[in-house]
Amino acid sequence: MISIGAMIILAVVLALITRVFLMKHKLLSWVLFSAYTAFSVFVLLKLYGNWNYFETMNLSYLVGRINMRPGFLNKPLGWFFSFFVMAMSFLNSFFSMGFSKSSHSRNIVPHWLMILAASLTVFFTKDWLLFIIGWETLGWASFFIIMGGKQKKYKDSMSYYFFSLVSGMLLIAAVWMIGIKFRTLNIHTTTRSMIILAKNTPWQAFPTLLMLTLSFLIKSGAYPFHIWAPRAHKSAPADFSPFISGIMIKFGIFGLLLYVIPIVSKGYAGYSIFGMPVFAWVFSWLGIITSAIATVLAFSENDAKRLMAYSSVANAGYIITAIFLGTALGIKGGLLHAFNHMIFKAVIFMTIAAVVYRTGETDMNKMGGLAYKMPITFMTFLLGIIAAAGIAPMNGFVSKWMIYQALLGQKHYFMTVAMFFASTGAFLYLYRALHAIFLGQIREVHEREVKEVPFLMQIPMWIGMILMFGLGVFPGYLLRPMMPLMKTFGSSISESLNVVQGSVGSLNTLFSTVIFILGVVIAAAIFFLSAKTHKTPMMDNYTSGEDPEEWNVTPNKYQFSYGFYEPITKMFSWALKRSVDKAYFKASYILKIIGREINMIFTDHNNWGYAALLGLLAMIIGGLFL
Amino acid sequence: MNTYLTLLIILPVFAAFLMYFFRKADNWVNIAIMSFVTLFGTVSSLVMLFSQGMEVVALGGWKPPYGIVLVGDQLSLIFVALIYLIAYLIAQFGGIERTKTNDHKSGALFMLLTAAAAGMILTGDLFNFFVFMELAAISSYVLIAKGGCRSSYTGALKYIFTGGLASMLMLLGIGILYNTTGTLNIAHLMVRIGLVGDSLRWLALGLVLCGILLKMEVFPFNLWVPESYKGAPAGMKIVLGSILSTVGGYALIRLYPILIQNPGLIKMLLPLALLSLILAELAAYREKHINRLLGYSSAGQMALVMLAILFGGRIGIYAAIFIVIAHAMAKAVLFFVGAHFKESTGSSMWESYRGLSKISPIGAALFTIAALSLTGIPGMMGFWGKLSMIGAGLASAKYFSIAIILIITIVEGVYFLRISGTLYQSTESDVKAKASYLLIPAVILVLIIVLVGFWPGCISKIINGGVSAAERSSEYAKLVLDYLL
Amino acid sequence: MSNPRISRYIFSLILTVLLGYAVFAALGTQGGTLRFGPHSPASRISGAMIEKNIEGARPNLTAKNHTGPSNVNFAPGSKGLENGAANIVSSIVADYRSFDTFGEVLVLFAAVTGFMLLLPDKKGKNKGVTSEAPNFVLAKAAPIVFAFAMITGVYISFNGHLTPGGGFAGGAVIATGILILVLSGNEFNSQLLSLTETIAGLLFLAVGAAGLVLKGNFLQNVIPTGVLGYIFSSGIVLALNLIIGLKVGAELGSLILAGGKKEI
Amino acid sequence: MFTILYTISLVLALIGIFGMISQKNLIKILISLNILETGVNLFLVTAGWSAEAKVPIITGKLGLPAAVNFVDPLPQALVLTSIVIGLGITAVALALILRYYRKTGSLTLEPSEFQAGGER
Repeated sequence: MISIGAMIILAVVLALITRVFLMKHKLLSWVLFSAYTAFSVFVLLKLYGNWNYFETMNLSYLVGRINMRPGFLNKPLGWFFSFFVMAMSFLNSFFSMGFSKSSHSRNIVPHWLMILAASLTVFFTKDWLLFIIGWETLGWASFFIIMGGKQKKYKDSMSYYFFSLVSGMLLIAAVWMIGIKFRTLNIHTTTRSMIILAKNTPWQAFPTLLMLTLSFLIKSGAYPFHIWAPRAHKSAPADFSPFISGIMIKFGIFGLLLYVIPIVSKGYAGYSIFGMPVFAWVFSWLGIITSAIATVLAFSENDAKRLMAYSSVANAGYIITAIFLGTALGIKGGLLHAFNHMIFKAVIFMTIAAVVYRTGETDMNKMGGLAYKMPITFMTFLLGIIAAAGIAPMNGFVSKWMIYQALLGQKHYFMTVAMFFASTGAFLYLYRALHAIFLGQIREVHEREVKEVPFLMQIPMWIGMILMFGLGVFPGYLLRPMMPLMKTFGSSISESLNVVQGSVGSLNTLFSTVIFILGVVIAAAIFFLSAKTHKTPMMDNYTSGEDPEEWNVTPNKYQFSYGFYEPITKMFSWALKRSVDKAYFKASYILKIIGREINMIFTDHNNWGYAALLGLLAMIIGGLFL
Repeated sequence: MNTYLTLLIILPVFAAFLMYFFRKADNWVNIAIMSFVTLFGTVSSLVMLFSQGMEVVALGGWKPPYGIVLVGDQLSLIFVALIYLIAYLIAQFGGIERTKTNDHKSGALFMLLTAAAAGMILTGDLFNFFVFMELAAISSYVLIAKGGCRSSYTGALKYIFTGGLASMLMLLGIGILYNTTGTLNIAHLMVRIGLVGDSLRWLALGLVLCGILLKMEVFPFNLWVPESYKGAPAGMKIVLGSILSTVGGYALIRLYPILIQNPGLIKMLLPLALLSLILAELAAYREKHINRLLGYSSAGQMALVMLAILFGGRIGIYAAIFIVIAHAMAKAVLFFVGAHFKESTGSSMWESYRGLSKISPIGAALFTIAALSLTGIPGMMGFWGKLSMIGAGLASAKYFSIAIILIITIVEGVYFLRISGTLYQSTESDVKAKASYLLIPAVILVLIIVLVGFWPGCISKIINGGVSAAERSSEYAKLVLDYLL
Repeated sequence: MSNPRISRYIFSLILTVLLGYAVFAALGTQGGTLRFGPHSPASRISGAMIEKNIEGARPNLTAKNHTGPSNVNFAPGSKGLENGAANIVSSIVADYRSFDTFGEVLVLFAAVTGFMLLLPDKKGKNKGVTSEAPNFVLAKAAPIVFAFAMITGVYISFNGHLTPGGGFAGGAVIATGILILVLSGNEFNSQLLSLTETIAGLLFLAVGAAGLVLKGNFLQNVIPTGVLGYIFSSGIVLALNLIIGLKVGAELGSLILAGGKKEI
Repeated sequence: MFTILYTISLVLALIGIFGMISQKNLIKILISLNILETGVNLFLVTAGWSAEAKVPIITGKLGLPAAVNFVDPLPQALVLTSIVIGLGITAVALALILRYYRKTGSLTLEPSEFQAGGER
């Protein structure tokens, strides 16, 4: 039997080997990475169904009086997340093998392996201590990948590391509150104790739960903390972005599902509102707000990776809303959406990476018309955004449908409306990205140089397409294995392959797919039967008779989607003006000013006596008279 | 064993006198003497640490309350082993400037400094502590000024005046304590401290603390820190950061049983430590000069130690010891690597270290690991200290302090990783790595840091022994005073 | 207040007054006298030292007052005392708390070494500090005074355990002789002084090590204590006083020589 | 009498402290430090003093003295040590001040022109 601890240690050892010995052999290290992830997937598949398998490491940690032996426990929740981590990394490794150009950073593989080790630790750990260790390791390992040795990316990676540290500190504080209260750091036993505590004295449980929730929300990029997401995605190496967006954002969701949601949904007896505890209600709304704001921000975004990052934040918002509803359907919808999002967002980012690989650009205004040159990539991207927008035959549709059902089932109409808004917005900006990158006029440079990516890089795209479509038509293939997982959240419905049960009604995905395909066929018929298209030169359209030269627009600069959603951006300018980013920048600026003022205390060489005497006086007089 | 405990102080002194006879010999003779002595100290203190519980040496054969005693319990031996290890690395790997003239003199001073640090830790007598503190202070004034630039003198002068003021106040405090309790022995003092009236005890302990807080670089007494760290020669920086502040931390832990009886004093020390933490780390956040930055960071770390002690309880002391050890090791690594960078690039501003990871990959990796350890990131030694400390704070319901500590940890993490990030940026430069031998001690220390980081069990037993020795004051007093009966 | 200098003074004054107030308030008064007024040494550890009965004395650790048994006859002429020095301060300095003295000697050693290290390293001659050449009488009389100073210094060191004085006082007198010599334009071999200093330091260590080897404790007395009041009476105290006298004289002398160097 | 002695020594110490923090001239600060030191030493010696007690030297005239008959000798021994330490500090400080004066031509601690982290 292969143990989880051995897998973690193997990852760390491989990380060291690749970091020290294989810095110059990128391909070899990617092959090692691929082999490791394949092996892990294999081991995890063997572990499926073997719930409550546990192992204890032969080390003992003594923290204060709490003496513990760290160990791992196989639970459905951790299994699913780690399976997806490993599987997506495995898919990604093919992509990266093709992607590793000479300018490509050499630091990725060792740090990525560290991330894998850390995520296995987080997903399988039995106690909070290892959870913290894994959680904080994620932070610095990703910092080095995102920075990738580039000076201009350093600020963005620093913002990621900052939020990661904040999350880690909140986690440590919360874990100690748990440890002190229950005299143990075991996650599963403290969950039970915490449920009882939350039932009896909700105010005692409140600070701990709040800190944990904030810590996890920061990792998911929820609203006031969302600013790291676009910056980190933008700066990360193009083949690491799928991982950040697909997997890293989900770590917070995992944490919420592991600890917060069971407590909140099962027994939080604080004040309740609309049939929900206020705690859960507030964070459900936070999810909605997150997705709405991310949608608005995505409208005015010109960078493909930043736009997709906002889309990821918005999706994290849906998931947060759904799981905080606390109903079995909500959690199921949230989880399904999390897994679906892992697939389709990873695929979308891979296509963007493919575009970056060929053009070296992420600015959408400098692209266009690439569909003719990169048809496979285009197809993948198209299916990806259909899934992301939640349209029928793809997998995103099913999970979004379940979330709506869960919302309506609880009669949260306002939330449903707000979510509809965000979802519609998602369709708009995703369509714009499709158009700006792949449709319209191709630039002359691209006309000459761009071609389809190599086959190695197409493999994950093909698999992704199959998965998106397959899981869209037969969601049961994912929902059926998830049954033991859902059982832990109190739902024991047995799933069928193509019928999904909601609160208001049920959905036959096969039926809707057939309808959709019919619609496509009809549309294609209309398209081919109607008037033929004809090609126009680039400067001939869109300008409505105006002279583009007047605006300093040349064919090279011109792009159809430039300022596309100007009205919508203007409409929401009041929201954008009070952006949180500015508050963060202001805070960092103030911190710098304070730092300089404090430096002045130390550089004035004549006040040491005052200071020492004041300190002495503070001690003595304070001690005497207070 | 008795002999070895005494030799820990005597042998460096002997070496210091011996160096006069080798003043015309090659420099390596001095280095050989220093490294032999310090290595001997490291090994023998480690052997003593692992072999037995407690050892008391009555110097001159006079029984504890009357004569001066050296106390080698688990707590003091940990610290002696630590400072000897670092002193060995400094002596062996060229921390002391090798090129200047009068080398045997600075070697002698370094040996005296080592003896003084060991004496401060081992002694069980308050006035003897003061004498060794002054010995350490005078040696360090001179060694700081040996840096030879303007800030060396400025730093040394600020240090000498602040130190002079603080030590005289400490002497006043010792006088008051002797006046009222009639004893100078720390163990005896623990027994008799109750004889002193409340207000007088506050006054006396406050005055004594002045000297200790100066060594610990706590805020109102640490205005000399940045200039001294900046101006001191490479080896002396490590002494300041890793040896002297460590000794200050030890002294506070040793006096904890006396301090804990004064709730008022603790109440006043907590804001002081918090203020010190905030000021030091925010000043470091802004700092561009690497050595001044590390100096600020030392001040911040020692404020953390003080906070951990003030949180109290078993776990608080445990955290304090852990942080002191982790800080001493990591800071020594940072200074060794910093000296290596300085030699390579000729600059001390960290912004000019861009892309050094290409030239000196090991140096950059060591720097990063030590910086992460200071921040308290898992996998390194500092993590366990910070973790325990937060536990101690929450256990004693000091929520505000914990919030400040967590926020400041984030600041600390950001400015340390900023430097590491700068090291890992790629750039074109024609810099060559020089003085790479400075990385050997750093590698040794980093191996310890990482080993303990992944397996804290290997030293937590020893540290727990130290915690017991520090916490159970009555037992300490009984053991010391009854030792020779 | 506009003048920064005056405001500095006022601020300093306020701080000092506050500190003074705090100190006096903490000391407190009881009927006109400070709270910890005259204490008899009997309640302190020095009581046992005066009675020179350390081994027999057993302090009552918790009681406020304790008095050791005074069953030892310590009038002049008594024998077999644990420490036979008549001057109790000397016996404390050089025996009971000799480790403090050890540290103190090291402090002086460190200070002198540092002083020499920090002074500009110019090759000046030890030609005195005045620019004028000293006259004949001064130049020739100074060595004679120096000889007397040496004798006085050694005497003071030698009798440290019987009369007021001791190694430090004696050393200071010796250094005064050197100062006179240097002021009057005579030369003095600074290398000799450094050598003396080092050898005296090593001797101190040797005395301590003898105790360590023979009796098991560093600086323990290995010499018979003799009869109270006689010159060879106090064992280690006499030896240490002599060594300290030598060392302090040499150290202060080096300090004077180094400081008096004519700097170019 | 005790009150007077204690007061005088403490006031002396306070004068030293006042001088140390109010003066900018390095030599003056050093002198103030020495005043502070003297005050503290006086305080220590006073701690063992008693009007009735004798000098702590056993001479023939004393007969059989009890411990109470002597002034406390321990503080005197401590002060002896502390005086020597003060001497050491003064010597080192003077050498340092001399060095500083040679380097900067000034006897006060002022920040140099490029300061606040800008200096190499």
